[in-house]
Amino acid sequence: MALTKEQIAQRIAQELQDGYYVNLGIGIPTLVANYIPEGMQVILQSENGILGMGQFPLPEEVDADLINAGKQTVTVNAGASFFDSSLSFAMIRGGHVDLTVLGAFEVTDSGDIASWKIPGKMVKGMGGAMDLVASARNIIVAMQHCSKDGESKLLKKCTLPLTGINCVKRIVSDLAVIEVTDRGFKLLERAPGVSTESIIAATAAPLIVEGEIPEMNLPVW
Amino acid sequence: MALTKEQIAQRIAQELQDGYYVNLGIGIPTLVANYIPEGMQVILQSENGILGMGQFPLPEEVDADLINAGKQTVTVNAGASFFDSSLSFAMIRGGHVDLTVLGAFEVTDSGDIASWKIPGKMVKGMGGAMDLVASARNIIVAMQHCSKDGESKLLKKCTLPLTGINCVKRIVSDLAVIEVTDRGFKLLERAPGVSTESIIAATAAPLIVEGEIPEMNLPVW
Amino acid sequence: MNKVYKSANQAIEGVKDGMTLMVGGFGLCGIPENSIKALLELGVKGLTCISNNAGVDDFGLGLLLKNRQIHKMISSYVGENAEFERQLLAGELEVELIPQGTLAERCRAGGAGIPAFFVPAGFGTEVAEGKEMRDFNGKPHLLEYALTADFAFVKAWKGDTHGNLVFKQTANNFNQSMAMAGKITVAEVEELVPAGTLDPNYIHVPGIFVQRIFEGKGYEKRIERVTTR
Amino acid sequence: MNKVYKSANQAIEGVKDGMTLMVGGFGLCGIPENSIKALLELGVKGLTCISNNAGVDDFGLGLLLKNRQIHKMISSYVGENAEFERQLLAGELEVELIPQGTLAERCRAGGAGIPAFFVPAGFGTEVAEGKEMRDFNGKPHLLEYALTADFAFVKAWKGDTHGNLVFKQTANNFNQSMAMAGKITVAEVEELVPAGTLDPNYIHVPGIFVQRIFEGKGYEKRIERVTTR
Repeated sequence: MALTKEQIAQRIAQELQDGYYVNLGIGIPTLVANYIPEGMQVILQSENGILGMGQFPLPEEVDADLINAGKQTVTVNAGASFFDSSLSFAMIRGGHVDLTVLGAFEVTDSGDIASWKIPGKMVKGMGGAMDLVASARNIIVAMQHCSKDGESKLLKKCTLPLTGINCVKRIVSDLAVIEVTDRGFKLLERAPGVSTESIIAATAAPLIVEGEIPEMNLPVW
Repeated sequence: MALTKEQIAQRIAQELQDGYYVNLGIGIPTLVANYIPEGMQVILQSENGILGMGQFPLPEEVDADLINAGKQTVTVNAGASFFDSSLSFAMIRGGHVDLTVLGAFEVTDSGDIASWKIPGKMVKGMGGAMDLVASARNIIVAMQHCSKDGESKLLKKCTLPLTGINCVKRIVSDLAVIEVTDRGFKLLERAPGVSTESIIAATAAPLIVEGEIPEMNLPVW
Repeated sequence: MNKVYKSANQAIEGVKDGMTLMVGGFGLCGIPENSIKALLELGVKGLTCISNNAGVDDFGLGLLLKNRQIHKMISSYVGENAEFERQLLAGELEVELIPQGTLAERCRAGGAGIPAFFVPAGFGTEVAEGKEMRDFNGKPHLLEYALTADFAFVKAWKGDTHGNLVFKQTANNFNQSMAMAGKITVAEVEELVPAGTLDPNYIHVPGIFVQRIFEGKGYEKRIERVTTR
Repeated sequence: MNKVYKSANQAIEGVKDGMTLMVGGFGLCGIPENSIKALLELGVKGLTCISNNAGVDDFGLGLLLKNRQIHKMISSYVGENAEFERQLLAGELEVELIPQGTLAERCRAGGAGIPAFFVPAGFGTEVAEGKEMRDFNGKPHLLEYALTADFAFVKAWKGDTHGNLVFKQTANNFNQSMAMAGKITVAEVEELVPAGTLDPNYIHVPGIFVQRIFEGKGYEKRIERVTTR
């Protein structure tokens, strides 16, 4: 069965390591924060100027001067710091962030990503996404494998304006975990109960399948 | 009579204006701080990271963590701020400092300055001087007109390695106030009792002398 | 030396049609509410506004957009403002979209006397069109130019009579780098204190970058997405 | 996550002959006294040191110079250190002199992922030799490249277990930009406190830039020129 958004976040959380500095984009990536393994210290960066972002506030804690990059009210943990945008992106551009997780409209098997504009229809703007994908040491894309119309979003070539090229390292979709290798997409894991064949069918670009593909190891919940 | 170092500083202080942000170099320029006119607010920048530098400390106030660019212990005035070197030079390079006063070995009539190195003999290093002269909106050089051997230091061309070119706007020496114009050195004022002829003789580059040259207006002290 | 102004209306004096303005803030967080309202009252038109966002439809820079005072926006993000997106898609508004980190750094560079610098962001995308490219350490970079503005409008938590500014939490965002880049920087603060009150070790924007300062009134501090647990 | 080390000797582990080190401080103000002594004891040789000065003859980096552990200095100012000047003039030491502001900005750029940028400082002087030049707004500029280091040694007043640093007065100087530029940044602090103790609004160096931190001992804090009124 295809993963829920929460399960995608849960699977991505398995990529975290103790001491990681992580930037989580808007949407599914934000949910990753809920699944940081017990006892592991992961420090969340929010590009509007926070290191050490915490959980959402209690209603009485809400503060207009304390928001995240998604403009949601947040809190901070002990050891946090606030800083201006130029320093925030110095961290990002300088490669100090260990892992970036973000959403996408489309991803290609050479690691290109499109995420900020649908010509003639919708322009959100790139915000910090172009800076993040151009400089992050490790980039995981959290996305639905296919559009609502059933079109694959994992392509040979993006149809939408690009956010960055040759940058995505790994994709965690509702159907699979896929690595972007020099040879293209490589299937690493299947969502529980989803067949390799159906993943191949849902992937518009060629998919390297080597040996038996294990199911994701997600805790029952 | 030739001015003392204190008098040179005193004359330079007449160039100050209320609200000016000023960077004073090591040596005579440092003395300018002693002659800021009563009631005028001038804010001193020290390139190691101070805005609002005050007078030297009382013996009991001496603090190893509070020094100026000349490595002397100092104090700060109300409204001061401390910052790192990159921000300090952002102020300087960005043209936010209104006036820079510094010393020199040699100055030319096109505004070139040499101040940091005597090949084979002495290397102090440029420190912040190259940054200052390349970006300051207004640069006044405080210097002795001639070397101890009687050689003029106001030249057509520097003999020593340059600190910057086309940058010096005005020179206040022990003998004269000289402006660097598009046409070269122009004599503005004479030290009290020093003749125009002797200034011309002490200046190796051509000196424009137009009309009667007034004596500097220095308070008796 | 007197940098203190009594009101927003006085502090924005000199803003004229066609000028380029920087406006601090991220979303509605840390925006110069008082200055924006004064600009609305002044009615200046044909403005180029450099601001990460354009507020929302009925607050922040959105007010000036709605009132058609803005000719061009230089921003990184349009989302959250339907009127902004509408004017953009309809071609009624000139918009230059810039990666957020590049935008912040271009402002800082404008204040720091660095006319241009190389960054990797945007390579291979439409942001790179017409830009000079160069490889460093085997990786392609774009040459980006400094931004400056006729006026920079910023908002701080506290400020003193010398123009020193201190921000609270994430309300700093673009205010610090934009304060550096204005030919005239106008800072509005929630609390204006005498020089000497703020700890000199913890000043976010030293006064040398601020030409005018005033204590703002009636801050609404709207929140775009109140989210609680 | 554990960034806390017990001693300077442990914190400098991994420094090897021929490495490039950044060392914070201006003159003797804000220098990492403990780390320098540990480097002296370790005896690593052939070092390239990026530091605004080289201490004095018998303190700070002067100790490593005297002990011939330094192959090359990248600095802005030699004055105040007779041994430094002697080795330089005798050609025993390779020295690259860089304008002070350019040096600071090159360190910041190294930490900020900006491989190169243009500045006016040094145009027309020997500093410009061999450098790419370009005019901006009618003024000539030089292209300067980012600096990074295998290790950056910095000294702060207070630091916490997450590596957040706070400086006192002018003891910041180069420490902040160098902390950003080290592949491994080692911070020594006068007082090490638990995470959550320092006010998050007033952190000079966020912990993301600091890989190792320890509480230093026996700070001498020598003053080069005690000047009183």
